[in-house]
Amino acid sequence: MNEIALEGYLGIGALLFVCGVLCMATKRNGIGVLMGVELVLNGANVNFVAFSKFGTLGLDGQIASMFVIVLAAAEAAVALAIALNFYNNHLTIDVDRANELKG
Amino acid sequence: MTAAVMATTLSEYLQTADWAFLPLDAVWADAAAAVVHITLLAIFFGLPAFVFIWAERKVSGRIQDRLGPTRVGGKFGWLQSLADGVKLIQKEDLWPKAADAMLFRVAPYLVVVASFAAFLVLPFSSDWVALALDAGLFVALALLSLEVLGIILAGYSSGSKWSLFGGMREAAQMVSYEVPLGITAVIPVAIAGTMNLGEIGSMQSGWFINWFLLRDPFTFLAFFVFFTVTLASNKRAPFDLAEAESELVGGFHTEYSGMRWSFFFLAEYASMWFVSALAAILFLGGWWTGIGPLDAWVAETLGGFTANILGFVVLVTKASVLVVVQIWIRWTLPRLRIDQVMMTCLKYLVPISCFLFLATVLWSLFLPHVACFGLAKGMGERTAVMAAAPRAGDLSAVDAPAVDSVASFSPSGEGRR
Amino acid sequence: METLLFVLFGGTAAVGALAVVLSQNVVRMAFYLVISLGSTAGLFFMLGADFVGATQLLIYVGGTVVLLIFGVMLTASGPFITIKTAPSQVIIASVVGLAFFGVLFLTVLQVDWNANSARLESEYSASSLERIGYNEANVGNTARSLGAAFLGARFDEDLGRDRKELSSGYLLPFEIISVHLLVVLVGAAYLARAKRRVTRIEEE
Amino acid sequence: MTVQQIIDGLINGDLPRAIEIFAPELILCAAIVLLLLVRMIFGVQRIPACWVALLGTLVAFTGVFAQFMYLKTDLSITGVADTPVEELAARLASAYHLTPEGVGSVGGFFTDLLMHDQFTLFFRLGLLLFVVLVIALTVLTGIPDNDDGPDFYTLLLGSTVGMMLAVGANNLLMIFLGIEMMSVPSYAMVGFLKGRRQSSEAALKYVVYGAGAAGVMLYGLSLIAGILGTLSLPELAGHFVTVMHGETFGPTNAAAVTLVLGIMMVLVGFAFKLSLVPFHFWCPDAFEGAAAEVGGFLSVASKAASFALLVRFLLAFSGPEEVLHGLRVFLGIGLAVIACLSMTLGNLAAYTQTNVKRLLAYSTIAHAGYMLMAVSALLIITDAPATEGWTRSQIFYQSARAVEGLMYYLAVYLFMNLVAFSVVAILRNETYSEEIDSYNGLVHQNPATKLLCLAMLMAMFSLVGLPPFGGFFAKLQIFTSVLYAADLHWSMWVLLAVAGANTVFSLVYYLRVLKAMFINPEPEERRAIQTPALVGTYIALIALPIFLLGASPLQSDLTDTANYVARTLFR
Repeated sequence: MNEIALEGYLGIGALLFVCGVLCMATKRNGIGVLMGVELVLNGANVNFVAFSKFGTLGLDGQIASMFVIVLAAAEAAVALAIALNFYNNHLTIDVDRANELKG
Repeated sequence: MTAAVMATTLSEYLQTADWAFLPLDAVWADAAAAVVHITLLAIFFGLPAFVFIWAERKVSGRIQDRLGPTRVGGKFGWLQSLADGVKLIQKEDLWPKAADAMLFRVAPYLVVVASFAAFLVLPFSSDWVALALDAGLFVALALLSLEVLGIILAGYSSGSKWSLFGGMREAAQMVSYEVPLGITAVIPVAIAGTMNLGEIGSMQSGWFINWFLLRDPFTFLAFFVFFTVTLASNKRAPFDLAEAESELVGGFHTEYSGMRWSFFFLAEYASMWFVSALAAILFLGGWWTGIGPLDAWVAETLGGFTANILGFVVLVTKASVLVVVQIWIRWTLPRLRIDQVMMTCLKYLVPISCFLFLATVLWSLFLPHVACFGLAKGMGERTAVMAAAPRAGDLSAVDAPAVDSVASFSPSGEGRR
Repeated sequence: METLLFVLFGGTAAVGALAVVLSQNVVRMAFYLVISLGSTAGLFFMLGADFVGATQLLIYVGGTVVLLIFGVMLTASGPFITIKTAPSQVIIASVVGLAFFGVLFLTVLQVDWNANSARLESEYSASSLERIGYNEANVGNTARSLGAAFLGARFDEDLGRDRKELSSGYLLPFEIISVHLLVVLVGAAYLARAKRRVTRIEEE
Repeated sequence: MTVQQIIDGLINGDLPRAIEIFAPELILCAAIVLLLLVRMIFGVQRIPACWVALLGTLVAFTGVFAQFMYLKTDLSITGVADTPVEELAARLASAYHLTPEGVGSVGGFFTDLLMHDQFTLFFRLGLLLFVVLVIALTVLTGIPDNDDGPDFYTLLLGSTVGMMLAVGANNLLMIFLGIEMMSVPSYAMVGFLKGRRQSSEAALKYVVYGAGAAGVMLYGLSLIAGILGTLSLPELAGHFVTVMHGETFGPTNAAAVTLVLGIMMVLVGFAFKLSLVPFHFWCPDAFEGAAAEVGGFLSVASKAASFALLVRFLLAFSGPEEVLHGLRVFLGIGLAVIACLSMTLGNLAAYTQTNVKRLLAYSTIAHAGYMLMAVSALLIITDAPATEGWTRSQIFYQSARAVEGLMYYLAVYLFMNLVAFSVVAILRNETYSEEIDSYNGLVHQNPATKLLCLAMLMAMFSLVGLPPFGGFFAKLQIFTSVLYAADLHWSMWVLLAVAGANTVFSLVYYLRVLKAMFINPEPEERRAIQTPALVGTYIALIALPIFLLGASPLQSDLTDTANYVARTLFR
């Protein structure tokens, strides 16, 4: 039954994480960056659930991933509201055009 | 979980039975069982659409005092859907220049897959279910909620403002109506103490007074709220703002034609039937006839298999009646305005369903034995079942008084018996 | 069969994630994200976490991503906004990303996870596989255990064990997150709602 | 255990105690709900939101104060109150029904998700005091107007609840939850002036980077949780020793490397919250775009909470084993490098700023660097092996001193940064500008404005670290700790040298602001500035502690309290 060991899932998790980080780094659209964040959180979730099955983490891992999903939804809501507000003021959500503040 | 996907029983049978090619290897048996189940489900997914599209035309004809389809397939025109299907398959599959071709083509499949996948967890009779999950109801709602993505993408990728408006309206509507849908669906769950649809259905066996519909006044109301909400979440009239012809041409499917267009309808009718079946299981006694002795007699004299077939027929009948009611409502009530649709949900249905949920929970907490008719079955019994037959490896280490204490902790205390 | 399903779900998740990075169109990115997150839900089902998988579908795919697509639609200036990335940036990003992934992947692979959990188990607890669910082991029905854990009672950890202290139940986060959601809702509603007429006149 | 025992333990044992300890947070939650409901209840609609928020925080503050004094004065044991303060505390304790089994007993609550001890209480107390002061400031400056008030205070209190959870976190999940609960409302607060382009830009940058950092942190947490097989902080060290199985800590051991990778990812999240280099770039933008009140809140409260959380997280890896020592030294040196970078970059970048809020933002970065020194020294000192020639009691004493230094610094920092940001907020209302040039010659204006200038002088001198202000003693204490740590590891000498040089550098740019206020001539066309007397009084009140904490008996009081709290951490 357990032909696929923990490593496989961790690999997927790592790939999702790296894709998310790359997405955050390369996308200039604010919402594109947020999608990268979702990927990163998802990578972490895969890890948590995989550890909960194969490791000693037990149900804690699943619970952690549930909370992460809910927190990510909350974060996305605020981020989206901020992005909309930014769009209303600037008529773009290109992060690079956010250059009035010097950074 | 994966074991359940592969329909354990059939696969086991194929591995042990002894005729023709049998017994099969485990892998092949699993695969064969999966194929059989998928085929069955696919048939059952297509059939409602086939029947109800015809039924819709006939019913609407009757309501509007005309005949409806009569030509194809004898007096009643019952082959009309088939003729439609053939016509649609023959049509050219085209998409507008302005469309995002890839998304445009994928979107209908997304909708169909979402509503098809939901059938995985729907029990058609006791134990006749592809996937007997503890979180069955939750999974069903989750899968149904995916439909909205297909619709939103369809609306967006068409490159037409009618489609875009239709898609956005639809998305806003479906996402908002998910809230009261979830809350009213939780009401039977709170009574039954499980989200397993099979177990919820089994608890309503016996006479029809055991149905959750008749359990207490609040569940009675909850059924109607649930039914209303399912109308809206399936974008049925009077909530069909997403495809309001007078304003939006065809809404999100304005630009679709041929088979892709028909996929949306396939999915719509299938999920209409699905939510009706869900309503039947949650509130209307599922696959039980409502006449306790009859069910028992069938099971005893004719065997479990016949009983299951009877259950299947009963469930299909109940769900189909509900679908006909949906059609009836569509041709009776005028369409709402979009702001009225949203207001109905957020200002009325959400508070009402919250109130009903609270009231039901309080009722089963303080009046566990009282129902409208006779004794209520409910959480107490559920807890007792759980305590009496716990998983072997899990509670085996527990001494008997502990198991008893689960029951005594339940509000009704019924489990002590 | 399990391997097949893993390749199917895992592969789709990975390809979806890659497509999110490579895609230039925001709505397509959202679509690939849906594919990736949905397949991850499939992985969760495979891992026996059916409730988490369903939550992922309902909240993440059906809620959060819909929200994101809404955001794209509301902020799109043209019909299909595409983002152009300079080729040099792509090359740099892919090299850095590959290196990063390599390091992460190799480190994670180098760990002898079996020995690791064997040590922990011998020291601290029994296998976690046995603990999940009231029903048959392979069905992965976690809803009840999760529900009990959210109410603070860890039947899966404590039942039949010889312990004095309760294992950590998650009543507090379960309840306090509702306050968080309320606060966030208020904040998001404040930011997203149209400016009141009074302030607009003041500004102009 | 049987089912009955579990349920009994929960309902009769854990929950009542947890609710007793958690009451202040619950009061804040109730205040949040009340804020939203007040608008709907007939008859009280006219009550401004700020009073509801102020009342809620004050009640919560007295609650935590009672809890703190209850533990500190051993009221649970002796029941005797000597001084008036203790008398008050005893009254409050009985009003809040504090019991020896509840607040009186130190330890985890909510089934060990949160930790109840003097350290948590100290930070909860400081946070609530600060929030009370911030709300008072917003009442005076009127930044959320009457219509937006409920929204603003909801976000403020929501963020505060998150911080109070974070300082008590005893579980990896609670760390993430706390960080998220304190950050997400603060993203919205930064963008609160939603009509202003700068504000929305600041919020977008803050949320994008913040969400990214939180994601990376979560991935790190998942690695830690996976390799150690637990989420509970107190178990981490023991599990790590088990996992290492007698092997040495080093780059060849895969488990150790994975753990370090995880910890480093978590530290990325912390570095973001603490605006440490190289994760500082959001800080000047966010502070410049946000209202000064929000900037003040973020610069103090979220930093204090993050530092408390950081200390708790890193102390989870303390223990006498060689493996843990190796890990701690590695992390200590890493943090020292980050501290050096933060101080230097913060101070250098502050030179060229013309906007006061940006200047203060860079000063915040530099100060985070100073405070990180204490954490770095703490890691080097804690549980150092006996071979280094220190006795156990010496190590214990010096570890406590390092934490004490951090706490003292944060307490002083609370006042000096609040004063600086308040002055900026008030002058913005008067001059409509936040540029340094607009402060020219302010000292010649009306008495209240003179008071503002004086308060700014105290705050700035204290930020530099000049005697006799509180900032001097705070810095002194941290430098002393690093000096002791240098005994154990040579890298601390470098840290000390960099920090010393930075202190001298920083004098210049703080003086630029003061020079504008006191020495530069007043521009001729400026209209007279009429700072209200009430505002002047408020500023004087919050500026006073900067002086008192430096040159009065209060200084030793605070030191003693901080020392007492720090010692309880190392029992």
